[in-house]
Amino acid sequence: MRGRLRYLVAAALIAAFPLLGVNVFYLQLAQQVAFVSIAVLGLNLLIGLSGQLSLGHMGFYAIGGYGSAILATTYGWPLWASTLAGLLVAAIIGGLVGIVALRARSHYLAMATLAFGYIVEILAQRWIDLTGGTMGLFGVPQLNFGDFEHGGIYFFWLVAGALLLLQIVNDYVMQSAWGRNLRAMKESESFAAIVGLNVSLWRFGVFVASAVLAGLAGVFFVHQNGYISSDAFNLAQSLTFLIAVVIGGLGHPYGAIVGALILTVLVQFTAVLYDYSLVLYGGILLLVMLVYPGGAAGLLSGIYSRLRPTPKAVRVAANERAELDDAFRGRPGEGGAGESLLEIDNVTKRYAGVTAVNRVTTTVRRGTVHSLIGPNGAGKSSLINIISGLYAADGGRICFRGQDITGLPAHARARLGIARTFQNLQLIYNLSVLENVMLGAQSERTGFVAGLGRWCFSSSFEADLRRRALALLGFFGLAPYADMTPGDLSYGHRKLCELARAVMQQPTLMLLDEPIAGLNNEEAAEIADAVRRLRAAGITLLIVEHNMSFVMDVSDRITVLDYGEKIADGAPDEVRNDRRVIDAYLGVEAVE
Amino acid sequence: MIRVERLSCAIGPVRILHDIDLEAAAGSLVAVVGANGAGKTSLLRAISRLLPISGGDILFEGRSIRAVKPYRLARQGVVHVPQGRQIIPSLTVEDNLRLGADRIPSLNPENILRNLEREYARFPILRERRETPGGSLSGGEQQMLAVSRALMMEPKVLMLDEPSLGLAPRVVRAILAALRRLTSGGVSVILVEQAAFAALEIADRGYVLKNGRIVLSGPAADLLKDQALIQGYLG
Amino acid sequence: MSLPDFVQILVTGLAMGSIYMLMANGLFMTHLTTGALNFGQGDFLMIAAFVTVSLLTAGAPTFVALPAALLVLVVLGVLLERVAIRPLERQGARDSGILAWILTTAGFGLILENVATLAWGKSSHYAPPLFTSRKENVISVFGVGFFVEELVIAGIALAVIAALYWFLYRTRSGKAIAAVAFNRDAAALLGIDVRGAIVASYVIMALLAGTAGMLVAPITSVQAHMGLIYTLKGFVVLNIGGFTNPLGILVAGLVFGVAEAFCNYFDSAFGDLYPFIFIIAFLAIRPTGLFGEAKADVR
Amino acid sequence: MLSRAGFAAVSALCVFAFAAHAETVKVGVVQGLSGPPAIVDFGESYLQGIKAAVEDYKAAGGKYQIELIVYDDEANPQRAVSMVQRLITNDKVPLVIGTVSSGNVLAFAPILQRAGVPLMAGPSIATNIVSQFIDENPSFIFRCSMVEKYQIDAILDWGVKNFKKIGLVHSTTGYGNFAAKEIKEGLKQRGVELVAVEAVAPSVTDLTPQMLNLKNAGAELALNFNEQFELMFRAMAKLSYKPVVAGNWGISSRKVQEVVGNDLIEGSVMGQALDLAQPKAKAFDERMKKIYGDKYRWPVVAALGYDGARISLMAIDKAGNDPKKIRDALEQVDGYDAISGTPPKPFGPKDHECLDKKDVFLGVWRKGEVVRLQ
Repeated sequence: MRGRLRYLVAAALIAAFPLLGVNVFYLQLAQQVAFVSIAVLGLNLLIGLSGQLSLGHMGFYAIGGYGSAILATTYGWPLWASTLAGLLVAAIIGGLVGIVALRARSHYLAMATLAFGYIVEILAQRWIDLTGGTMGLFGVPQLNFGDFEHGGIYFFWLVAGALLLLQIVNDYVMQSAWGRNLRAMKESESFAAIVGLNVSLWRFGVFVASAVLAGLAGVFFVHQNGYISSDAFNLAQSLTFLIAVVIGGLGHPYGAIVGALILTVLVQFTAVLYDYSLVLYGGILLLVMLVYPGGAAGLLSGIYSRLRPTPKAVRVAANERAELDDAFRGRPGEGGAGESLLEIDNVTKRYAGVTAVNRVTTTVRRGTVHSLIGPNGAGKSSLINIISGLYAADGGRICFRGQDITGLPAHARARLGIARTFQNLQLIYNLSVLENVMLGAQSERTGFVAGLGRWCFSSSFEADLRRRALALLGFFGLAPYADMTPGDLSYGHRKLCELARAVMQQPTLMLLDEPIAGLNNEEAAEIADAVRRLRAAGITLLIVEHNMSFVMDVSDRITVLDYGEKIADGAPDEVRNDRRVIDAYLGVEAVE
Repeated sequence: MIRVERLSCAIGPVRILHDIDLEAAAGSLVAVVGANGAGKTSLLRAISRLLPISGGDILFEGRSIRAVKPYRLARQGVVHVPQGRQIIPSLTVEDNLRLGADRIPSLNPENILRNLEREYARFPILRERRETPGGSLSGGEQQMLAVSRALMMEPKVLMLDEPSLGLAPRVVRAILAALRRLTSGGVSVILVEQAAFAALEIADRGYVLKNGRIVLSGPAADLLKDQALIQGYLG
Repeated sequence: MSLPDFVQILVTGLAMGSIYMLMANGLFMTHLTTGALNFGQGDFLMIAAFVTVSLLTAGAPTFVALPAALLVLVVLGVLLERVAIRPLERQGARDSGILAWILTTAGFGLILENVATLAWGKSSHYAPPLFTSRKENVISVFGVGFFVEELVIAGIALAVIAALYWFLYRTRSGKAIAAVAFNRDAAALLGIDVRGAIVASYVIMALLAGTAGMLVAPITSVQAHMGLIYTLKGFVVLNIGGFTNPLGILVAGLVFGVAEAFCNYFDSAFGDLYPFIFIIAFLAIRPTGLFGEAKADVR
Repeated sequence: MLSRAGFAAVSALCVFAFAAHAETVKVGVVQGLSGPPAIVDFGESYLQGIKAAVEDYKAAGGKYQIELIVYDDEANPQRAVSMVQRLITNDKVPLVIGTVSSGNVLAFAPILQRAGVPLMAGPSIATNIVSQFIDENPSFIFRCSMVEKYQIDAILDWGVKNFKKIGLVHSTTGYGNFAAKEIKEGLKQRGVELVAVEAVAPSVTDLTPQMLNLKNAGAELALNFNEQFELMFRAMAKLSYKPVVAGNWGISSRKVQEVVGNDLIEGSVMGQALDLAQPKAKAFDERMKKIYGDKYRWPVVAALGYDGARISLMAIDKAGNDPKKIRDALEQVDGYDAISGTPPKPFGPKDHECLDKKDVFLGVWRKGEVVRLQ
């Protein structure tokens, strides 16, 4: 049950509300709440999920609105056409600003969007021939379906209906892979890249989407009263949206509506207290940010869940060890075991003067467990980062499955079948353990509409994905913690969780960066066991690790680095007895 | 000089230190060794009060320092050289050196100047680089700078976190030797090291840490007798 | 355009530019230690302007009015850090993280605006000339007229900035702030009172905004909502100059002010439009400012 | 005898009963009361006039209890519209007064017209506010304020006669652009070209560049249609450029005078509708000064606010709580002795403007007072 009932009730309320004999004033307020919510919904996705801050969304609101109003009024287009055109313009401009958003981050992005907002405000006010400026644009056709008497009611149904649909889409996004990916991206772009997400594309997409939603709100606004004036589009409007998002609850599915509602009421309230309105707004901002960062919606749902805790989802294979294979379907190996899979050729990496990796060459063979050892600062992690594509090598080349991937971005390499774990865990703390694992499954992504359909109408939405993720958790003995967040797990369990996520990616090659650092013997043993079974399942592993006994235990081949140089490369026994290795690794020469 | 009694720490729900007992007498050098994530760094952060204590206590010169703020503790003479050196890149070598000493009320300009000369004598390379920004030093030079910067503060307790990290053996040897010499001046040193044996070689006492517990401790010499055992714990 | 006109506009621009430069440096200071920008900083400017004006019109001598105004600003700076910044840090990085400080500082500013309207009314006020007794105090050089204030503004602003840089790079406290900016824990381990340094940076921000307010008061109309535009232009300057480099801010500020004045001379109808178009194009090409360098996103 | 006494008692009772049941009439006011001073100065002054009028109505023993319901529209049309909606549907006021921004008035006027609730527009001055409804029968839109076209015509007639080179400085706000348009058209009809046209964005506080252009163009008359009227004078002083300044009635504001100083503002001309030379105007001026002190800035706006409200109350006194009746009564109001230039019979079936062309004259600053320009 994903609250389909909820939506039916909402639809019923929407249908009934205007018929309860509410007067024009309240009806108009309701319309306003509805279309403001639409704009805020978009902003909530943008800031709350993808972590991009826009201070100029009023711009898109205005562009959508003016686009439709001008075409319908000055050029007499039919409303459906002008509306669509308005949205299109908003989308195009959104795309242009979105390009800046791709390059600029945090406060630079805030600046760019702010400037954009100002530009629109100035043009709306002074390009009088087009917009009519402050004196306004008259006779903008209203969306009343030719019935002036009950036009307001139809208009409300239209706007509220649109809001309901968008809310459903919004809920889908927030509860599906789309939302998970966005949250992941917000917390760590490098993480998103290594599970195979094209971060730039996603950021761009969300930006445009939110621009279009703001545009839609603008379209509804201009066709509400049949009159618009540029005074309605100013910086304050952008801030209003922003405040609505925060008051409502940033990232909360119902934050938008709650925020818009509260704000509209607030505005009516302050109409009489005009001498103190700013203290009121300012005070509320401080109060919300400092005391209820979750916003009103967060507060309410908190109370709600305390009143009646939601039952835990029933899970397959809750506790007993699931078999790996039923969760993991190894990719059809293009080549037989033993042949070269990854070739590292003369790779070099320097940071400010220091050479971390110096002309290292080695080959990882298919179906083997290959270990990379050496004291801290020997350049092991740097090498892993270079292979996974997070760092660019300063020299040399890397070939994977016979293909030169030196120039490929991290997400592309992930899609080719390279998965990795991090020395300092990369987990998404806003998501549950289960969802963290599910993040790994980027390879099979369903189309948006198809997914939406399944989410709405089939009870088995993402069931298969869930089952496999749970099975994997079972395999690593984490099934009982599926619904917790990584923050609640012990260090060892977090490591296992990350390992599970990597396996979920169905990789050909797994890079493990210090998989057992900081684990106790039992946990270490589990990992060793897991490594063997992964190898058995046909995965090739490249492991960076300090722990000699572990490495000797699991490895088929070992490469030893010291001060960025390769000092040994061979089977465990050869390496174990290599004098240089002992010196370097146990730092004995410092003793003599 | 400094004594840690049944110390426990937790970050959120995760307990990272369990009932640690450790003592560093005046003029002694104590080595803390252990695998990655065993809790060595956390231990030092707890002693220098960057980490909240959930149980136990820490005594400096007999007084509890549970409630002391990190910067005040540093001014009182418990100086911690953190991992990664933390040289301020925008400041020159000399500015970096003075940074800590400038904060200590008991040090007047003459003392500071004297200490400066002393440190330049200890690591001549720093004198050559005195006007260059700390950011452009090599790893080894940065480590020397970090140690000198701490010594400028005339510490009673000096704690170092992995000074050998990513350094050439020669440099490591030089630094460890310098530390050893310090103790003769009455300073007590707590040394956290990856290169376990190198550290134990110069230490008076050794503690082996694992999963936030002290699993082995005693005179460094005794510990060194059973390398295999330590190997086991390190792995 | 004739040479005298050119000089005329140039001086006008330099005067406003110095104001923007002061604002940008204020934003820079708080960003240095806490990564936060005071979106209510323009309201700090406004309060300083109001206090100065009302003291001067009440007949207080300049050497009393200015320090008094600065004192008020210091209090505000400390208060802001205490009320709108420190609690957020205790809260830790929440979902609202990227927004939090924008909204708390803006909220603080809104309250200041309201206080101002209650204390001084909603209409605009004007300062009697700060530095001379005559009502209109114009000095004419080769047929080019200036307000004494304009010259004084540029002068004082540059002096203040010079002092700021001397403080940051030559004094112990300045170096302490640099250390805190680099890494708080490391700073604490060197015996540096981190919280103190942060508060100091907020006080400096307040002082810079206050100076800007006192300087701008004589050449403009003072009213409760005058602040926002100064915050924004300071923000623009900071973005052009880059968040890393004080010199960049200095240059960017003066250039921006002069450019704006010439925009108004050549096309007064859209004079205020060009700066914003410029900043967008600029950020598209140099997403981290003129002198700022991009940071690697990994870990 | 007894019966007489009884009658007296009864009538006394009636009177008492009547007094007790004195019906309340709510009057809705929408004004720009927060935001940029350029707006608030107008809004507050007009409201001051309205309040004074209500007092006088009480004092004169008006038939009804008058309750003012004042909302702030923040100069935002969206907000203004919803406030007017609220006044009509929730507060059920039979008459609305407001607001500063002509744009806002144009936004909600149609709503009032449709709802059949009379609007007393003011201090908005856009020409077309009243004219575009006057042909509706009946029109519910009245105005008691300056009319832009009238004051501009007055200024241009005078300006063209006395000056060869005329320059214009206008704000980029709706008002400024609107005024600029009317001025250009007006001059075209009179066959004159502006030598320089400069705009001022709301955020601009230093008019040096603009005035420099006017100076170089050699403008002898500088038309000032930027709501921050005082700014122009500061730049003039700096550029040692002394054209005659003429413009919007705002130049008569006491604030502008205080800021600019009598020496600089001397001789500046503006559209006017209040002649302080007349005793009752003088009295009103004194009285408002006494009540509001330095918060009283704008005699002519306050005066029009007073007259607008007074006239509305006269109509209400006749018609009570019924909007339609009030509307009709407004057209009949006669014999009103106005503070401003408003004639005794302000309105008629086809005249919904308090001030007609003939009532608008030119004022000029002379020794710290605004007097009729001879």
